[in-house]
Amino acid sequence: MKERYPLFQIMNKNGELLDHAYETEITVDQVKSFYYHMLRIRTYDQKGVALQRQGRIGTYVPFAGQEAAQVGSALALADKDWMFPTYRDHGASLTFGADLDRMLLHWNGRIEGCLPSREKHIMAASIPIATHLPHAAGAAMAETYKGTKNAAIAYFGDGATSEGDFHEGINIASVFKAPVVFFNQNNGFAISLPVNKQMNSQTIAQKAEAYDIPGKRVDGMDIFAVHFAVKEALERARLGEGPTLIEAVTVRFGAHTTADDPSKYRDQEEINRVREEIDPVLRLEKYMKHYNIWDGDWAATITNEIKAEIDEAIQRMESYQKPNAADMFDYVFEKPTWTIEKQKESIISTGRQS
Amino acid sequence: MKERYPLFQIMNKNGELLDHAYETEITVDQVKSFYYHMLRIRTYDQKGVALQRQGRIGTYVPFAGQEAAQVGSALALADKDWMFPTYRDHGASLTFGADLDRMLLHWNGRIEGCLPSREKHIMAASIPIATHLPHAAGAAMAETYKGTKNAAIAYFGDGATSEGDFHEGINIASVFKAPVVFFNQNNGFAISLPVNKQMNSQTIAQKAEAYDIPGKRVDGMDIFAVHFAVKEALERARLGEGPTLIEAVTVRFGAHTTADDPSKYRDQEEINRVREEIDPVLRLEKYMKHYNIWDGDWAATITNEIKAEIDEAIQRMESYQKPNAADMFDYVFEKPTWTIEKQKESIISTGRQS
Amino acid sequence: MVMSKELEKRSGVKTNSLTVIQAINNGLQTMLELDNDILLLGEDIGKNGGVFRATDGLQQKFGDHRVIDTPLSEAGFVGTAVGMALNGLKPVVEIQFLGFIYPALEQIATHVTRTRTRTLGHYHIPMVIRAPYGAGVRSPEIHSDSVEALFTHLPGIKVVCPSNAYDAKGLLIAAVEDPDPVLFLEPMRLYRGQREEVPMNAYRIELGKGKTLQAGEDVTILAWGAMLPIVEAAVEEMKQYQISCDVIDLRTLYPLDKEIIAGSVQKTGRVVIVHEGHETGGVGSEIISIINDTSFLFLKAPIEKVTGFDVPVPLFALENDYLPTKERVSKAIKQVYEF
Amino acid sequence: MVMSKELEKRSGVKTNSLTVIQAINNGLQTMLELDNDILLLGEDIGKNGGVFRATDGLQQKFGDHRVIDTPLSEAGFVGTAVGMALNGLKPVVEIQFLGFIYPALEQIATHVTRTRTRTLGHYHIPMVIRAPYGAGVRSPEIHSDSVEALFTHLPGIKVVCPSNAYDAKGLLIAAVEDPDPVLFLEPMRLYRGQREEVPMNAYRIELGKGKTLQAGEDVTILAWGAMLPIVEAAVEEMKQYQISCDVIDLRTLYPLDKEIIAGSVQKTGRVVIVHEGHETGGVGSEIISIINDTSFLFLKAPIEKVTGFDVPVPLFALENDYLPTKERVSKAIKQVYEF
Ligand SMILES: Cc1ncc(C[n+]2csc(CCOP(=O)(O)OP(=O)(O)O)c2C)c(N)n1
Ligand SMILES: Cc1ncc(C[n+]2csc(CCOP(=O)(O)OP(=O)(O)O)c2C)c(N)n1
Ligand SMILES: [Mg+2]
Ligand SMILES: [Mg+2]
Repeated sequence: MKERYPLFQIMNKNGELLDHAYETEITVDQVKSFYYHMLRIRTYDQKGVALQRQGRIGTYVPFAGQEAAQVGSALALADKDWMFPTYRDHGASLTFGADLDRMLLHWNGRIEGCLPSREKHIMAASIPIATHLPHAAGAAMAETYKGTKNAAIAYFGDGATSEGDFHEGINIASVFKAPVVFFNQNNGFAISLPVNKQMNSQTIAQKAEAYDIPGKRVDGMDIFAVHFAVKEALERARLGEGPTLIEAVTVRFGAHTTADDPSKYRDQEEINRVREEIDPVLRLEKYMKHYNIWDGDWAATITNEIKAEIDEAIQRMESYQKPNAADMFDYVFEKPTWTIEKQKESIISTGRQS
Repeated sequence: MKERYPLFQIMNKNGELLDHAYETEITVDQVKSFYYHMLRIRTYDQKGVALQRQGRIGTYVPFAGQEAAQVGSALALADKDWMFPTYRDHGASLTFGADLDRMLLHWNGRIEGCLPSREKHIMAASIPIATHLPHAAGAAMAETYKGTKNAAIAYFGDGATSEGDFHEGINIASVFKAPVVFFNQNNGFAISLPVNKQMNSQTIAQKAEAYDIPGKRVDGMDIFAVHFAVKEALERARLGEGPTLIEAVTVRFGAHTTADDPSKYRDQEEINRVREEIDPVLRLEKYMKHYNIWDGDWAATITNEIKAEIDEAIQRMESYQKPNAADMFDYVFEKPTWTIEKQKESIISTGRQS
Repeated sequence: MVMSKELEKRSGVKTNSLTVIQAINNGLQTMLELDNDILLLGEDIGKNGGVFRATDGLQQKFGDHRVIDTPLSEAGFVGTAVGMALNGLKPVVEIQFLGFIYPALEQIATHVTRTRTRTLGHYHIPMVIRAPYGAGVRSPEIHSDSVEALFTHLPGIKVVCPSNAYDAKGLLIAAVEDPDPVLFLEPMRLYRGQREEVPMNAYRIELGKGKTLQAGEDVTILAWGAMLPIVEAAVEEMKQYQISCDVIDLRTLYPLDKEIIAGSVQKTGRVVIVHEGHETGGVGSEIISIINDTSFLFLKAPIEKVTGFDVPVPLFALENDYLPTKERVSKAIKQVYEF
Repeated sequence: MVMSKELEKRSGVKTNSLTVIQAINNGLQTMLELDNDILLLGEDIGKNGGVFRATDGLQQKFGDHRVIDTPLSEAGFVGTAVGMALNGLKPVVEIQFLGFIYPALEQIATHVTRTRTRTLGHYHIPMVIRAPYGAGVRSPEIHSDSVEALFTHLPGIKVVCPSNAYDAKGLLIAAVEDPDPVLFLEPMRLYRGQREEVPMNAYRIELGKGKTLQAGEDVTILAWGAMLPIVEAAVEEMKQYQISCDVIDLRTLYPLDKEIIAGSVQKTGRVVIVHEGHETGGVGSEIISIINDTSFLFLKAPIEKVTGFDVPVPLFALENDYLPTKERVSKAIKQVYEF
C-alpha cells in the first residue's frame, strides 16, 4: 500500500529541491516567512517547556519536530478559512493568527486562554480526540450554504484515526462535498502507542479510499511538501470538489506532554540522536543556504525580535489579572438559569478560595 | 474503484456456473440444503409480514431479497463459531440454529424471544446500529486467547458503515488480527436513505483498505458467491490472518419494517417488477433445473414440511405462557439490588396492568 | 384546548386543529419560513419526512440544503451541526429515537454544552436536538428509553418536554430561538392521540415555566410529557374520595420551575411526582431536592414518586408493567393524602 | 489505617504501606494472578503502565495478551470487552480519564448494562470499567469531570468509589469478582496523597456498603472519594463549636447503602451531603430522595448539599472555586445545626 501512497517530497534532507518546477513557485519572501514562523513557534515551544519546568505554568504540550507540518499548513489558509486545532497545534494556531498572550494564559489553566481570535476563525483546541473533525465538516458546509469559497481545516494525530468521530466526520464531509481539509500529523505515537499498534494499515493516507476522496502522504519535515499539498487540497475544496485527507509524516521529538516520560515506552535517546538530522527548521535553513538566500543578520534579528515578543507576552501573562470565579457561571448560558445564579451567589457569600 | 472491487459471482442470472472449477466443489446435498434453508426462511418471512398485518405480532422486519446472503453466510459457519446479527438477520440466525419458537416470540415483544440458543453462539439481535461489530471482534479475540480455531461473524447493513462503531470495531480487529468476518449486506437503503447518500464511495468493500484487510464485493443474490467468499474469509480467520470485510450486494424487496412505507422514498413498483428476475431463491431453482437436480416432489415435500413446522411454532407462540413482569426485575443483576427488590414488590402489591 | 376557534376570531390569528406531531411539523415549518439560518438535519427526515412524519413535506418545500438527510451517524451529524452553529447557522437535529442519542453523547457533553463556556461566549451553539422518547407504543428494544435525567445533569443544555400540541409548537419555537442548546423531548405516545387548536403564527412559550393544569388543595402532582393523561385519569378518580389535586405540567426539566413547584407544595404539603424514567437518579429526585430546599417546613407527608423502574425498559410485552399506571398514581395519591 | 503492622503479625497476612494508586496496581496484580480469565484493556496501560501508573509492570509480568494496549477507541475497546465477556473472559478496562468515557456511552447504555436482561441471564458482562475522576490536580479541560450520576441512573451497572488505599484494593477485587458490570471511580486527587497498610492477599469489601468513618450525634455527613479529606477537615473544625458529626463514606454509589444512611439520619436528624459532581441531578439529590423515603419524620432541618456547580468543570485556575471546600462544608454543617 505504501507504494500507492509514496511520500510526497519537494526538498530532500539536504535542503535541495527534488522538482525544479517549484523553483519558480517558491518565492524568497515565502521562504523567509516559513522560516520566521517555524522559528517563532519553536521559541514559544521551548519557552513552554521551560516555564512548566519552573512551575510557572501547568502541564505543557510540546510539538517540537512538527513545526513544518504546522506552519506549512497554517500558511496555506486564507484569512476567512476555519481552523480546528488540537491541544498540540498551538504552533499552527499562532501562525494562523491566534493571540500570543491568550495562547500562554491557556497553559495557566485560564479560560481566557481559550478565547478565540477576533480576526480569525480559530476554535479553542479540541481535547476529546477527533471530536472536532465533524465540526470542521459542519463549518465548511455552512460556508457552502452561505455561498462563499471559504474552507476549513481540521488537525489531528495518528491516534485520532482510531476514533469513531474521525470516520463519521470524513464520511459526512465526503457525502456533502464539504470544503474541508483533514490534516493528519502522523508523529508516530499516541502517547505511548506506536502507530503500528494503532492501526494495521501502512499509511493513514490510504484511509481516504474508504470515502473515495483523495489521500496524500507527505513528508511532514518538508515544509514545502506540506504547504503545497494543503494548498492544493484547499483549492479543490474551494472548487466544490470536496474534502482531502493529508497525512504529514513527522516526529514528536519530545514527550507527549510535560507530564509524560517517553523513556518508559520508546528509545528516547535514539530520537535525541537523530533529531538534528531530521529537524524541519534546520532543513529549511539548509535550503536557504543551498540556494543562497540565508542571511545571518536577518536570522539574528528575527531571533531577537521573537525572543522579545515572547518574553514580553510571558510577562503580561504572569501579571494578568487574577482569575474571576464569575467567569465559571457567566458563560454557561446567555442568561444564567436560577440554579446557576443561586450557586454563584453562594460562592460569593462564602468567599473565593483560590 | 468499482474496477478494483468487481462483483464476485459464481453463477449468473440464469443459474449457470461461470467458473467450472466450482462444479466439483458444489455437492448436490449442499445445493439442496441451500435451497431448503432459503425456502424455510422465506416462508418464515412471509408469515412474519402476514402475522403483523393481522395484528398477531408487533412490528416485523422483513428480509425478502436477502435470503442468499443470509443462508449462504450462515451455512459457512462451523458449530462453535459466533454469530452477531442485526434485527434483519433472523434468516441467518434461524439457519445457523436459532430456536424458531423464540424467534417468533420476539416479534410479540417477549423478552423470551431474545434468549440465545443453548447450542449455538448466536447473540440476541443488535438494535443500535453497528454496536455489535466490536463485540464480534472481542468474542473472536477471546477465542484466540483460549487457543481455539473458532471465528466470529458480524452482520450489518450499508447504513451501519457510517457509524463510528463500524470503524472502531474493524480497526481493532485488524490490529489484533481477530478471527472475524465483517459481513455487510448492502441492500441499497438505510430505511429511506439510498446508499449513494450514505457514502461517497462506490463500494463498501473498498473500505477494507483503510485497515489493510481484504475486502470482497460479492453478488448477494448468488448464494454460491456468498457462501464461498464467507468460507474463504473464515478459513483466513482460523489461520490467524485476521479479519475480512465482505460486501454482499443485495436488494431489500419490501419495506424497511412493517411500519415503513417505501413508496415515500423509492419506486417500489419498479422493485416489485424486477423482483422475480433477481430473486435469489428462484436463481438457485434455475441452477437446479439447469443442472438437472431439481426434484419437484422433494420441493413439494419440503414446502409442506416447512409450512407445518412454522405453523406449529406460531401456534406455540400464540399459546405461550403469559408474560411475567418479574422477568423485568430478575435479570438486571445476578442478585437484585434493594432498589429493584423494592420496585418489584411495589408492582406485585399494585397488581399487574398488562 | 388553549386556543379556541373563538379566540381565532378575536385575535385574527388563524388556528388549526392539530395533533402533537402536526404541531411540531407546523412549528418547524413556521421557523424555516422565518429564518434562513435554520436548517434541519437527521436520519430519514427528508424525502421520507421522518419516521413519525415530523418533517413531512419540509424538504419538498425548503430544499435539501435546508432539510438534510444525513448518513446514519448520530455523533457525526450532531458534530456537523456544532460546526454549522459555530459558523452562524441554527441547526435543528432529529435523533430518531431518544435511545439512539447515546452515540452523540460525547459531542453533547464536550461540545454542544461547553462551547459557550470554553470560548468565553465568543461562540455559542443555538442548536435544538429533537428526540421522540418513551414507552407505550410497542416499539422495539432501545426505542422506548426515557433518559432525560442524563441531560438535566449536563450543564449547558436546557431540556424541554411538551405534553400537548399547543405547547409543543410554542416550546419548539422558543427552543429554536433560544441562543443555547435545547434538548426537545417529544412524547411518542401522545404524537397522535389528541388534537388541539394551534395558532398558525409564530408564538413562544417561555422555557423554564411549568403550567398548572388543574388547581387543587390537597395534593400536588408533578409530571410532564406522556405521563399527563395517566395523571389526569388518576386525579379524576380521586375526586370520588374528595381528594383535590394541583396538577402541574412542568414542561421544562432543566431549569425546573422552582416557583411553581414551591408555590403548590407550600399550599398542599403533599406531593406525588410521576415520571417514566428510571427511579434512581431520575428527575423526580431532583424535584424532591428542590422541595427540600424551598418548602421543608410545609411538607406534611413524605413525597411519593411513581416512576419507571431501575431496569432497562422492557420489550413491549412488559412495557405497561414498566410504565407508571393510573393505579400506581392513585395509590400514591391516597398514600400521601392519608399519611 | 485499617490494617496495621500489628494486624499483619496477628493474621499472618503480609501488608505493605501503599498509596491508593499502588493499592489499585496491587489489586489488579492480585487478580491477574488468581484468574486467567481476567484481562486488562485500555490506552497506554501496557508498556507505559498507564498515565497514572495504575498498571505499572503488569504487562511485563503477564504479557501483552493479558494486559492489552488498545487503539485510541473507547467505544471500540469497551465493545471489544463486551465481546470478550460474552465469551467467558473478565475484562477490566481503563478509561484514561472519566471525561473520556462519553464516546463509550452507547456501548455502556445499550450493551454493558443490558446484556443480562436482554438475554434473560444467558449471557452476562462481568466487566469492570476503571476511571480516574475529579478535579484538583491541575489537569487540562475535560480531564476533571465527575459525572458518576450519569451511571447511577443507568440500570444494570454498579458504581463504586473508594477513598483510601485499603478500600481501593478491597472494592476493586469485589468489583472484578462481581458477575455484573461495575464502574470503578478512582479519585485522582487522592492517588498519591497518603499511604495505608494494605494486605497483600485477595480480600474483598462488599459492594453496596458504606462505612462510618467517625461517629457523631449532631449532623450526618455523607460523602465519598476525593471529598473525604475536605469533609474531615470541616468536621475537625466543627469540634470547636461542640458540633459532633457522623461521617459516612458511602463507597458505593449504586446501589446506595440505604441502611447506613437511614440509620445515621434517624440518629442526627440533620444532614449535609458533599460531592463534586454538578448539583442538579447529582447523586446528592438521590440521597435526599432516599432520606425522604426512609426518614421523613426524623428530619430536623432541610438537608444541605455542598456540591460542584451546574457549570462545566472549569480550567484549573478556577477548579478550586468549583470544588467543595472546607469553608463551604463548614458553613453547611453550621446551617443545618442551627436551623
Ligand atoms: C476521547 C479521548 N480519549 C483519550 C484522551 C487522552 N489522550 C490525550 S492525547 C492522546 C493521544 C493522542 O494521540 P494522537 O492522536 O496521535 O495525537 P498526538 O498527541 O500524537 O498529537 C490521548 C489518548 C483524549 N484526550 N480523548
Ligand atoms: C444508533 C442507531 N441509530 C438509528 C437507528 C434507527 N434505525 C434502525 S434501522 C436503520 C437503518 C439501518 O440501515 P442499514 O444499516 O442499511 O440496515 P438495513 O436496515 O438496511 O438492514 C436506522 C436508522 C438505530 N437502530 N440505531
Ligand atoms: Mg500522534
Ligand atoms: Mg441497508
